[in-house]
Amino acid sequence: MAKREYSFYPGCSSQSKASSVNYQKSTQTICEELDIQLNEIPDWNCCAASIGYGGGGELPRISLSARNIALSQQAHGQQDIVATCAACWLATREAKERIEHDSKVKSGIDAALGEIGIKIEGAMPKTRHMVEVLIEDIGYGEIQSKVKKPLDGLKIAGYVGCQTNRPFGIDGESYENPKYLDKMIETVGAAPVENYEKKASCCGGALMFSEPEKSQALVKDIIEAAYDGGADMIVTPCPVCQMNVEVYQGHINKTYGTKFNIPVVYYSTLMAVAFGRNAKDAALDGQMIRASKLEDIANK
Amino acid sequence: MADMKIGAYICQGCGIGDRVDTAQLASVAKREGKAAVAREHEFLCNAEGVKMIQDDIANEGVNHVVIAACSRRAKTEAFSFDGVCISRANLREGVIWVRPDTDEARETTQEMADDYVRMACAETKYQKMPEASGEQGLTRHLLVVGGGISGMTAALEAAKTGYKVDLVEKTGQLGGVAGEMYKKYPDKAPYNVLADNTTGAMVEAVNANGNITVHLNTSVTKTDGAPGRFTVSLATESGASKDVTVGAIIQATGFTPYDMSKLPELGGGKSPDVMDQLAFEKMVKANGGAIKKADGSEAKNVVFVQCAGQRSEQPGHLPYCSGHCCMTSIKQARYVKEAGGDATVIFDDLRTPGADGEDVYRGGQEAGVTFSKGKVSAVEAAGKGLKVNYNDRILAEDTSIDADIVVLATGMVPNSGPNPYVKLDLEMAEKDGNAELVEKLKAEVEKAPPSILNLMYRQGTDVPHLKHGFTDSHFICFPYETRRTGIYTAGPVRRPMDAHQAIEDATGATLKAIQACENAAIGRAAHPRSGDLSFPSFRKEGCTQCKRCTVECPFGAINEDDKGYPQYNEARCRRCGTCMGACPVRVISFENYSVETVGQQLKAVDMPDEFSEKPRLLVLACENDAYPALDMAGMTRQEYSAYARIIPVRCLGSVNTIWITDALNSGYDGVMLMGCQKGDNYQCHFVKGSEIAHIRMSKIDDTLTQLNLEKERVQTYEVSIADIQRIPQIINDMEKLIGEIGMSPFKF
Amino acid sequence: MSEVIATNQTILVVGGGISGLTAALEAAECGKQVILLEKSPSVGGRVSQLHKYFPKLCVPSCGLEIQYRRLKANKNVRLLTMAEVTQISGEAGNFTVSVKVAPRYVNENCTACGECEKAVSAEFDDEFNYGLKKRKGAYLVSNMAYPQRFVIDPRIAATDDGAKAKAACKYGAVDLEMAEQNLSLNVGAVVWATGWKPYDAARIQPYGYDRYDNVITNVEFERMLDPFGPTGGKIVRPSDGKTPQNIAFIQCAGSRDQNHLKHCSRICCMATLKQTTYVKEQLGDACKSTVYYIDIRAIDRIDDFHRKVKEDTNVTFVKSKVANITAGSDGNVLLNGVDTEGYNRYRNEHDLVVLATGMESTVPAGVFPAGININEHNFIELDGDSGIYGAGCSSDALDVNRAAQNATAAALRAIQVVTRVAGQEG
Amino acid sequence: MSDMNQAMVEKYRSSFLKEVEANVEEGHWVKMCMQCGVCSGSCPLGPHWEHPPQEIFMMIRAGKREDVLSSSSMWMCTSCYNCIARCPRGLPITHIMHGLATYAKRLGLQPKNQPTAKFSQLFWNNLTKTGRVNELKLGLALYFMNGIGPGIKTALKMQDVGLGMLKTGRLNPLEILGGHSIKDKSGLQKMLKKAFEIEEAQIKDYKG
Repeated sequence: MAKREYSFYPGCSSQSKASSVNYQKSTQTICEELDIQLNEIPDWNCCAASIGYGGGGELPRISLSARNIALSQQAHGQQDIVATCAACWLATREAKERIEHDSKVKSGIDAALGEIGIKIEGAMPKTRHMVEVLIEDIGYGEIQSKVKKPLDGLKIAGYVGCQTNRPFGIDGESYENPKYLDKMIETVGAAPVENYEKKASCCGGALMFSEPEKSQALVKDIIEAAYDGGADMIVTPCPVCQMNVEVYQGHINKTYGTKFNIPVVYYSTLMAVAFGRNAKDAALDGQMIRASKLEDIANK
Repeated sequence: MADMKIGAYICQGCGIGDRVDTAQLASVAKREGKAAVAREHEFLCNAEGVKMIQDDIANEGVNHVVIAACSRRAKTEAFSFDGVCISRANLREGVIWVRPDTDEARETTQEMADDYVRMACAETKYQKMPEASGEQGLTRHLLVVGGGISGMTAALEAAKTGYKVDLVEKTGQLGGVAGEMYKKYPDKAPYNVLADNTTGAMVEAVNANGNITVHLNTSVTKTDGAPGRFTVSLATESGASKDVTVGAIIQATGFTPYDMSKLPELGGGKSPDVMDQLAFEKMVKANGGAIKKADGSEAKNVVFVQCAGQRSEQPGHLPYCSGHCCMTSIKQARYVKEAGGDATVIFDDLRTPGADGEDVYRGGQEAGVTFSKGKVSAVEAAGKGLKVNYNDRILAEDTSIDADIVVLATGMVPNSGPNPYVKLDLEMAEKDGNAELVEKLKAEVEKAPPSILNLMYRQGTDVPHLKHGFTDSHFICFPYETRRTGIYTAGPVRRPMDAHQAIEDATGATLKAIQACENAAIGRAAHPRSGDLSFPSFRKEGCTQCKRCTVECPFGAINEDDKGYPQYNEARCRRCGTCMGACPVRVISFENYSVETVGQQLKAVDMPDEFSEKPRLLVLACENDAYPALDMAGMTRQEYSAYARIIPVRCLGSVNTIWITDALNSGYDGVMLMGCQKGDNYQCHFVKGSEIAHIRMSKIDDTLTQLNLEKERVQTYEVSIADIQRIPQIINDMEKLIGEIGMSPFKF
Repeated sequence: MSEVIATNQTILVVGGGISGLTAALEAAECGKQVILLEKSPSVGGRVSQLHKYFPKLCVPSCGLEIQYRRLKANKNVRLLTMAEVTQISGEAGNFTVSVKVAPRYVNENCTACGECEKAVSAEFDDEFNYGLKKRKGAYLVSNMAYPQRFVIDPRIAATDDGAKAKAACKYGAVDLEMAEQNLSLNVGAVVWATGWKPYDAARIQPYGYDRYDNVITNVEFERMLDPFGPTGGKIVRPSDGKTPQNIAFIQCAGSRDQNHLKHCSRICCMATLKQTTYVKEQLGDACKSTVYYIDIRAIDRIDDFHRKVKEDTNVTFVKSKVANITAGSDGNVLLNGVDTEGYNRYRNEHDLVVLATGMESTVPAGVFPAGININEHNFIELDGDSGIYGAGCSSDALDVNRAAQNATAAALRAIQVVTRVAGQEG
Repeated sequence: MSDMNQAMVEKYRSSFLKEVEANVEEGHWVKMCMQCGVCSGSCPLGPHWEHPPQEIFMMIRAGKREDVLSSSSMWMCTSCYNCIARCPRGLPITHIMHGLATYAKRLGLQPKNQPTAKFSQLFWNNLTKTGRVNELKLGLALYFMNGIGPGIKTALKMQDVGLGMLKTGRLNPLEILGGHSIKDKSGLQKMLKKAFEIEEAQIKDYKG
């Protein structure tokens, strides 16, 4: 079947040697398998995420995303804009809606973009998260058909987090108990943790930097609940979640006397392994806490 | 009417045939019940069984039919025969379903069945077909008292249904409070906008309607008669008077705003810029939308104080919620916003219920009205303006807000007439010489408002009150049921309500009024005995003019002539039989329900002797609740004593103490009266029946002591239709009790 | 049944709940011809599933008994059960109504003796008890069912059970050959009174109705109080049958919420106040009730009832919309939120949670002719002489008292239409 | 007191609510709150809020300008969107909180040394410099945002994380020398400058 093409917005953290480069790598891998072509938006800029507001305010913040949208239109016409990072997706989609529904914002944005001689042409393209592409365009069925090495015997906690889930979320999913990660886990042959109470609760987001103690308290609960559910690892669709939940386990152990050491991987990593790709393609080398059980399967 | 010919029809279906000897029942009907015809049938309610009965009616001249089968509540379509008296022996729900299917039980079960056949025969023997009283007449004409939105609605709706209307308004103009409004809420969604006041158009419609005669500056000086034939005297301020004849009456006399001078702490009466909602409405209307202080200057800040003197136990305050005030304040706050000012509503609970309510609340917020949950402690003068001190419930602090105008959302005080029962109670108290009570009631009578309807009723001049001065209403299932048949109240006089609800209420009341006329035309009772054509009559020669019937009738249906004899008014009567129960000389009866129809039933029961160890328990069960509960006890196979003999009565109020005496004299060991809940939350469908019965029975003790029988042998119970398990228990307890205190010696 | 006589002087009342019954009876007792349609096998509707009414705490079957007796006594009303309206066309004074009548598989010979029920074995969720209980495939809806006639569940009609039921009936009342019927009625006016349904609690995700056994709805709680209901009249926790000691009532569960029902359902506050009296009556001081509310909307005279409940020291009121419910220990749940009166955070453990679920209109789409105005809350607007009038909870979120009042008004509006027709036809 | 703050106090003496509606992102929603408190109960950092959102809305209506704008509460928002998802009145609470925070900062009223206030500024500066976030510089800037001393302490504390990231190829020491950037930096900055000007102008010229 024909290649599926999307206008791709990688976001800062997916760049080479950036914090979620492994997400980027494993995503590329599964796109090869699923016949998806991602066309990077030329000269895209940061979306200011959800923390930029303090410095940026409203209009400047929105203008950042507006620029990306305009550039995407220039280069790839009305191709859907796809982001792997929750914050990138959310910021871009929010910007789109604000520009569409708030004439004051719209005129401000037009003026700002005017400064650099670009503009938004007509209707803005849809802005989607990679997960939406996988679920809605590819479908669980086709994903399953690509599975060569089912992840038998693995119990995985599907940690959806906030921004891929609220306020937009994935179509047909509930804010409180989204099931798509669980379905993906099943699709690749592993077992999801049932009723994972913390699946949609917050990891602290950017406040992990400014309010580390408060945020780590949140992460502690998220990890604890995963352990309670008997999870071998946690899977997430969001770079911030991945980073916050994985890399501070040492600190949390110090603070709370816990012995956490649970891998936190991306859905793309899971799929890459299940699709039979090697550890490198699955970017398992990007795990600070090694996902040895996945490595074993990958190296089989 | 031809000679009585009783046909008894015994069903063998539903296991009756297997459980009891129906041939014996047939012979009991013949020998003891004096039935001319007695037939058994294996399936009486099917087409063939019914045809058998119809043939006997047609060919054999059977005119009194005894159906010995299932409960009178079952198979009513099958067992309905025109032009004959019908009585039913409940062999299924009342016998085989409440008794175990065992050999030991067989004998007593048969005895039960035998007795019920005897009883049914005895009952029908004393029944007559109700005949028209000759009182009826069709009057398609209503009187509406009150020319506000409720009254005008009633008039227009009645006219639209082809009725003529006399509309009486005591002031010089129609429109009432609704007419004073600057704007109103729309009748249709979306409700978050304001609409123009359309009362004016309504007034025009009323004036233009050929079926409606408007009487301004007029009051009702006299109302006599009954549904279908009320004669009403109208008098204008100028003294001119006029009589009209109407079939039914709607009282829509509305409300008066609570007197805010009783709220000095909230500035009531202290500053001209503290006003109630109606005054604010008038001010805005007068200024064409501008919000002005008393001194004519523009008001920039208006504060609305909700629940002012309402929802409060404080003496002099209104204990209830007037329901409309939150909506009204939001509307008025929007006037302020539209005029460019600021408005704050300080509330306890914001009560904007229903589909329109929440839209209204949102609409107020969208318009920029500020809402603050708080409790206002004082409104005081501050400089040129006012200061409202309150406790902010959300921020949990005492604070204050400046205002140019403060609007107090005071409640609705119903414009109902005096409550007739205060006077009647006073009568009683004087009779009993209860000085203290007399004083109390006297005071109440004095401060009572002037009469509105001036009813020439033995039981007073106006519609009774239910609570807080609001007029009578059953309140839940039958909101329009008052204790004055053919007189319906509508609008805020019946329950606090806004204009929108008042229109609904008045429309419904209009139907009831029309229905009352149609019923009166054919002598048919209003619910709960709707369709009943029987009505009470009395033997004058026997009457001692004791007035019990005229006083106890829950519906004020009976007047007294100058000699103190009762005067019945069929169309006011609800056929409960309370008068029959009240009569010490037993001269009051219905054709199909009388001292005899019940008395003979209980006497017809075969009374085993004292040593048989087979007591007899008489159960007089209210047909509305206790009896259905007993049926359902059968359906759910709850067992109860084989010694119980159950007779349904129209209402416990219809129970004449003679039945108790007769029962005791003829050897019953226990007598049980089962009626509905009485008191404030009464569930008696005839309002007072159950209560009156309890009072009467409290006096039965003397009779018992005379017969030197134990008091416990006669008991009165409040039961509900849901007491499906409790009632059998009560009966069994009575059997147990008799076992303890022993059999009655009065068995001959 | 196909010989239902109707003319354009007939009033059609759709829905046999308290509103439909009231409208039908009031019209009939004014001498009008009425056809009353009910979708289920018995009339009585939502109120027949209630334990008690507020504020009098009397039992609904008491009023229903009277209504049923009026129905039995009045030959002007023709009752069709298991009948649904599929289409209405025409105009005021002359409507054509298509009606689908589902087979009951039991004819008028039925004596309600119950032999068929004894004979069959298959069981199904009991709709009358919101599926909290099973019933046989041959059944009587309830003790108060009217018509007092059994029903054969279509799912057994073609099975051995069906045959067993037929064999068990001595009176030839079981007729498995019955088929769906389609009627076309010509009527002058329509009163639409199909009432309400409880808002689907599972959609209120933060409260986990679909995840926690001990989170139930207020209508389910009502069924618990019925001695013949799922728990034999006992207030218990679904998870383990234990008696609760600390019940939470959550108001506006699905109402006043743009994510669910935008409107206020009016009755839920009173229903909850009423239900706290059940708790008091059955469990006394052994069980506490906590009411989480935004505004207590006990308007007019029923505010007396509100104040009476407030005096009960076992009942606590918290002004707060509960944020979410999470799992606690041994079947208990944790309610998380903020008491907004002075900002107090809570994380309260309760052993049973009753959601005061909202009132959702059941007015259908695509049935009415043009010109019938259904508002955004899915209630039928009163529209002058449209000839089709919403009654009770088809017109607004109403309590029983207001529903009866409104239905009586709707009956008059219908009467006016057929009276006009009669006038024209002479 | 900043000039702009002074100006705003003058202009909206009568109503803080009006000021918020005029100058705060999505501020016109504030009046729609019905005080149910679901937002306050849904916030992951709720316990750390001096005034939760629903209370802030009430304070705004009550005119408690200083208390609101100088509160650290809004800065506790993690942008989890729970409040937005659950609000029965559909208030965009997250954005209002961001808006209030930004506005407070713009007026110079935000609490001194509010870490999130500082960090979000660092983040902004970082990203607008090159158009893309330089994670290394951002991290270091963060550690040293309270001065050298505490900075070194934090840096040491964060060492393990840094090394971990380094080992797994998720941190690039060379970023210190510049790192990722977009081509049209100057354009980006021009655009942002314009956007700022428009926004400031809107605040100044707003006729309440």
